[in-house]
Amino acid sequence: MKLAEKLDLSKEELINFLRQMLLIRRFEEKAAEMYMRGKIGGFLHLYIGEEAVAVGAISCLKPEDYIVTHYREHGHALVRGIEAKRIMAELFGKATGTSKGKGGSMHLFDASKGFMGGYAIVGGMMPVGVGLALASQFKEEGRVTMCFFGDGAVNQGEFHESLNLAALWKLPIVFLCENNGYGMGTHVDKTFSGSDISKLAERYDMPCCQKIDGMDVLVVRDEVMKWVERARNGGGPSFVEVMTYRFRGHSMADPLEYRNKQEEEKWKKRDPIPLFKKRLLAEAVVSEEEMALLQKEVDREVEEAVEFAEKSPFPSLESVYEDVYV
Amino acid sequence: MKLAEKLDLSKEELINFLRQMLLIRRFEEKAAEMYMRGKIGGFLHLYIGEEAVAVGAISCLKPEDYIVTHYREHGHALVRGIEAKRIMAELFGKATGTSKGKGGSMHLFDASKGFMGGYAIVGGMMPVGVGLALASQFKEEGRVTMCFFGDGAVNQGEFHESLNLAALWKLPIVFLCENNGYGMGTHVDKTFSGSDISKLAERYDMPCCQKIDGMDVLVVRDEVMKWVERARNGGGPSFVEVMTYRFRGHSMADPLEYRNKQEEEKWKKRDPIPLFKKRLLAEAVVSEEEMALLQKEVDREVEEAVEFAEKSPFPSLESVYEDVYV
Amino acid sequence: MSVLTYRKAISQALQEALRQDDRVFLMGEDIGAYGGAYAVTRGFLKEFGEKRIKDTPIAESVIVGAGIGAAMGGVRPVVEIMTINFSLLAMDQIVNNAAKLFYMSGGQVRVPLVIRTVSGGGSQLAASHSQSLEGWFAHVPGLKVVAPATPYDALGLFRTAMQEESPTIYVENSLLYGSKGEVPEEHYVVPFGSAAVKREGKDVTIISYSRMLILSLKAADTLAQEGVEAEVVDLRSLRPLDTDTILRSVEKTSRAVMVEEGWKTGGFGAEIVSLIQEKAFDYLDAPVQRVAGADVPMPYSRPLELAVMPSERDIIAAVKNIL
Amino acid sequence: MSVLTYRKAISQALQEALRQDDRVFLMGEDIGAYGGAYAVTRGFLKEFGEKRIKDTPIAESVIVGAGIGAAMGGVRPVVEIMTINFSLLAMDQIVNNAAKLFYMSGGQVRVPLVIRTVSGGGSQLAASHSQSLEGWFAHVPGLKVVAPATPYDALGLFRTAMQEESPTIYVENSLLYGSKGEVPEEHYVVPFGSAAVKREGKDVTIISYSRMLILSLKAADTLAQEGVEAEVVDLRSLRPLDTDTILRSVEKTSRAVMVEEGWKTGGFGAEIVSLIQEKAFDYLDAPVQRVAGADVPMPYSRPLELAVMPSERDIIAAVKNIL
Ligand SMILES: Cc1ncc(C[n+]2csc(CCOP(=O)(O)OP(=O)(O)O)c2C)c(N)n1
Ligand SMILES: Cc1ncc(C[n+]2csc(CCOP(=O)(O)OP(=O)(O)O)c2C)c(N)n1
Ligand SMILES: [Mg+2]
Ligand SMILES: [Mg+2]
Repeated sequence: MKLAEKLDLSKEELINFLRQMLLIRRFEEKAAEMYMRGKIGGFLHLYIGEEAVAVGAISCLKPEDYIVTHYREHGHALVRGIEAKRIMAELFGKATGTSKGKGGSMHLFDASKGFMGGYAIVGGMMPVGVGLALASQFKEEGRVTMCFFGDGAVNQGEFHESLNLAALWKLPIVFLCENNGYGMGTHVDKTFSGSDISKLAERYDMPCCQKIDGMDVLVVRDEVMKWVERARNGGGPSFVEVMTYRFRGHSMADPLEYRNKQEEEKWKKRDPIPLFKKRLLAEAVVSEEEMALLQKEVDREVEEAVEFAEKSPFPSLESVYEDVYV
Repeated sequence: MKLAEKLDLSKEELINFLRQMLLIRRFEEKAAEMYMRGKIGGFLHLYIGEEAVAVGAISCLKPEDYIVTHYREHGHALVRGIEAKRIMAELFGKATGTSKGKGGSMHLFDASKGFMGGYAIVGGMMPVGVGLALASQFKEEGRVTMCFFGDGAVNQGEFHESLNLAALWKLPIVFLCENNGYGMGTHVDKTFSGSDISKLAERYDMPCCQKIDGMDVLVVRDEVMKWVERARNGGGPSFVEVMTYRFRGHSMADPLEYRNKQEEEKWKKRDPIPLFKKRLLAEAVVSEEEMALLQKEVDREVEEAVEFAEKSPFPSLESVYEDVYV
Repeated sequence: MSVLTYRKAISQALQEALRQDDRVFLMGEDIGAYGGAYAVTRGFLKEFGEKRIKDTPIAESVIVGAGIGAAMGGVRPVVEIMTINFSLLAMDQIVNNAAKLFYMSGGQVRVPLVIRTVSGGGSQLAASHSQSLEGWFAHVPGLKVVAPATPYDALGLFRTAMQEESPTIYVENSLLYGSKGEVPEEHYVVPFGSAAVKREGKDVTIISYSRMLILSLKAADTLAQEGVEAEVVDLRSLRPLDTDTILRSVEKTSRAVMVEEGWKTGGFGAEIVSLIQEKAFDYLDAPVQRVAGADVPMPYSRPLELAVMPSERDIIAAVKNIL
Repeated sequence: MSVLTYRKAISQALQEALRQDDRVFLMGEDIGAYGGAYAVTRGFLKEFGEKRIKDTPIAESVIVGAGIGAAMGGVRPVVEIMTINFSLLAMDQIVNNAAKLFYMSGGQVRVPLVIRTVSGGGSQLAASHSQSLEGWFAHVPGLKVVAPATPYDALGLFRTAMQEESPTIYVENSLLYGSKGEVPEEHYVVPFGSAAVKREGKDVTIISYSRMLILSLKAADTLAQEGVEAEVVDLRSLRPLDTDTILRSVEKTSRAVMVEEGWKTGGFGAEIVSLIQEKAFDYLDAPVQRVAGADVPMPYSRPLELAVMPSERDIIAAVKNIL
């Protein structure tokens, strides 16, 4: 367990990483099922396959830090400690949901946890993340903002404007690009002209690392920690490109006609969960039994989440007019 | 006359370069005067000091090529061969102007010369330029688009979107950044985070040259020619950053409080016109007398332009409703 | 006559344009390999190839701007903005360039650009993905804006759009893609600026467009059962606007209800109301009513979403309010 | 009382905010070293320093977006978008984020952001630089929109904006900066959603805001010489809208003219007309008139620009049209 040691992670932390990944996986499998059963509406974007990214990256944050992310954010929300049942209730459109049913899957928020939102407009969270970092700098709070976005967001004008301003003002923000190879059905090679997304950031005089392996939670943790600490210590923004893959379609509506089985299989062989499990087993951090138990716990948590969502009331019709203005 | 020879320029061409620079200078001095006298309204952005850029760069184009540029575009328009009197008439808001008085100083057009417009929204011409290049590629016309913009436009989202798409699709366009050190009253160091604007372009896998000397018309010509030819031969887009300086304020309203005299003096010592004159004299291309004659011709042309503008009628009030729809 | 879905009518219109004129090409996000977010361009990449079916990066401003430039350069781009919500990112290009270049150039530069986009809510996509912003475009001189409600109009209006030399915003509605209607085999067009009386009646005029037109027709059916004969006018084209057809109907019925899906306050419906009261004041027996979306961001939760969006019942209530 | 220019009133409002609350900062293009495109923030950089007077790159989207994020993070940004035309580049941040975050988060995330901007034409800046787009913002639930016409209202409304917890678009007009008016020394505020009767009259109600309000008052003076007593209502706040004051006046005068500078078709004036005819139908003796900008992009040439923009004469003609 060289890396984990180097990272100075306790057994509990390692187990928690596994637990979080299992929770995301199970939560989303269930959400997909509920979607098929008509319990969830709108778009549902699954993070399955990408779990190691959220788990590794968000583990680097302190409770007072900020997160902004995209619409594929169940994973980020769960890792940040938002209760599964409140997220599921939001997906069900219930009054007990994180946004009282007003936001849905694409707009999860928990301000008390610095989870400042899922954003459904590609790239739209980046300027907001820059602003949160600006507030932290202005108030000298030492809070770090972690800004997640996909490979597809890289070509939006706001990407450029945000990186430039963050670098110019040396704001405490980590830009984390989840490069899963596709924006909807379009391969990154058809949308981004450069050979290397991460290299874009250099030109703003912003440090960036090589493309990192998003299927290995410990690699993600290791890399991201450096940049979070740098930001916290006044070193300014940085850029991380994490290579990953979504095992499912873009959303539930995606017929997945644009990519081939071989590619999918290749990535699925590097499924972050078995990968991490194998390692934990090999290094005797957890036993098979403990893992089974963990899985059971997670299964129960998700079942309870569904039950909670199911039993919760829909918001009152009057609530439609609430929360428009403070 | 090493460089001129290397560039394979005839005496006529060299004289024409000088003539064009003199014309821009005189035209704008006169325009400023007319503005002060209330003959010209709106914003008037002078190009004085930057003449060598337009002259050198546009000399590389063929008649069928396209130009899009910003609101500081009298120089580009004059070099492209739009008659001074029609430009002056436009500035006067007269029916005989390039846009029949509807566009004004910031919106000069001559579609018959591929002069596809001055654009008053910073960065707004870049996507349009990309589209013109796309049309050329689609129709396999071999037309090149030259897209001018300032250092201030570099931080707009559209800059990024445009460079990326042009590079991705290998479009025949030359992006020419006129870096005059300031966007309005804000120094480029306060707006662009990287150390080198031209290096930004590399990351789209687009070739770019070092910052080039925009006060020397032959340097501009030499550098830009390479990229225009490359674009014409299917080599795709490129990026040129030209270092220059506007001797006047941002517009006529600018109190010029944000920059210091030393800096101004330093640049004025490199005024592109005396610089080029000296060279022509040294190499005996033109005599003092010929130059004086040239100046006289230019003065007369500008006088006639003012007279033409002055005498031209204002557009009819009915024309207000024309040209909204085709 | 054949019966086509709204989706198929638009697909066919696009195919026709692509086949008839080799200067025509399509450009947008996920229109190629993915087949279009709403499957309108499915199979196109295979038939027409990459040169004419251009998948783009997610970069709405340059998509539209490049469409403008290409149109200026003599080709015929049909640009897709996946939904009208994302047009907010291309607003400057649409409003300051597409709409104004012909004017600012004194009539020199033409922008024969068609922008296809999808408006409206009703699929629980929540606040940022459920807007009806076509009224904003209809406010802008230099743009033309059409919004078909039926397969017939979808095909006919698209044909006109492709003949236009001015920029056109062609507004689709995602809940209509599966709806069916008759479409003649022989060639026809639906001109811009021509509203259609989609149902005749004498008691009240209901004015609408796009999906709300379908709801209005349903409401009229229900009202008919109660003996109220509503005339239903489909604007089809918001700019240019067919004021004559609206006024003719209102002069006949003396009562009018404007139905639109977007927010009520400052919505395009207010324009219709204003026009009617300006030009048919003496004919009106009652104030023109507006049925529109509630003035709130669209909520995700299904019961809330239903409460916010105009319903058949709302239309009927508005009609009864002025009978 | 002291007499201040509109510019000075706004400067003073900004200084006051900066001095009273150290969470307040200004952010925008050329507000620092240059002193503001309209000299409103001249000298500010020196007084308040770079931390609180932030010159930005020309990048409207991130300027507004960073303002939103900063507001969410507990500070009090006042963002300047140099003119309302450039807000088109920040439209997504304004409409999809600023306006909706409070709602989409179920009331968790507040965006106490003030966006200052300058609307209107009249300085020969031509089509892309002369628009009046505040009506679009007034269409969007979640935003508040105010547009002062006088130094008094400029200061009073700004004070309210700084107390708001919802995002506010504060709309200035460049032709008003030099205009003067009385402003009390003692503290006062002008609440949002409160229109003001700026001149009393019994014959007709003229409704307007911003610079058109000044024209309307002039027109009323001229009309008075001819024996027509016009009541002039200054909306001041477009959203929330003070419907009561409008209706009270119209119920008294039975005639109304709405005056706005922007394009007529689909303009915000149509909302006012619709409201009046919906709620005061039985009081109206004549159709409500609209005086607005011509439906064309703004031409550069001075005589054309004057022809396009609403004038005192247009207002008088509209009033006479319904007397
Ligand atoms: C501005 C904007 N344009 C288009 C869309 C439609 N859309 C939603 S997700 C998506 C793909 C985004 O891809 P990427 O950023 O790589 O994220 P991923 O879904 O792969 O996680 C697109 C085009 C949108 N939501 N916003
Ligand atoms: C989108 C937009 N924002 C702001 C402005 C106002 N403005 C006009 S010119 C200018 C400075 C542009 O600087 P630069 O690109 O360096 O060109 P230069 O004037 O130096 O030639 C600004 C901020 C504008 N016209 N458009
Ligand atoms: Mg992706
Ligand atoms: Mg500059």
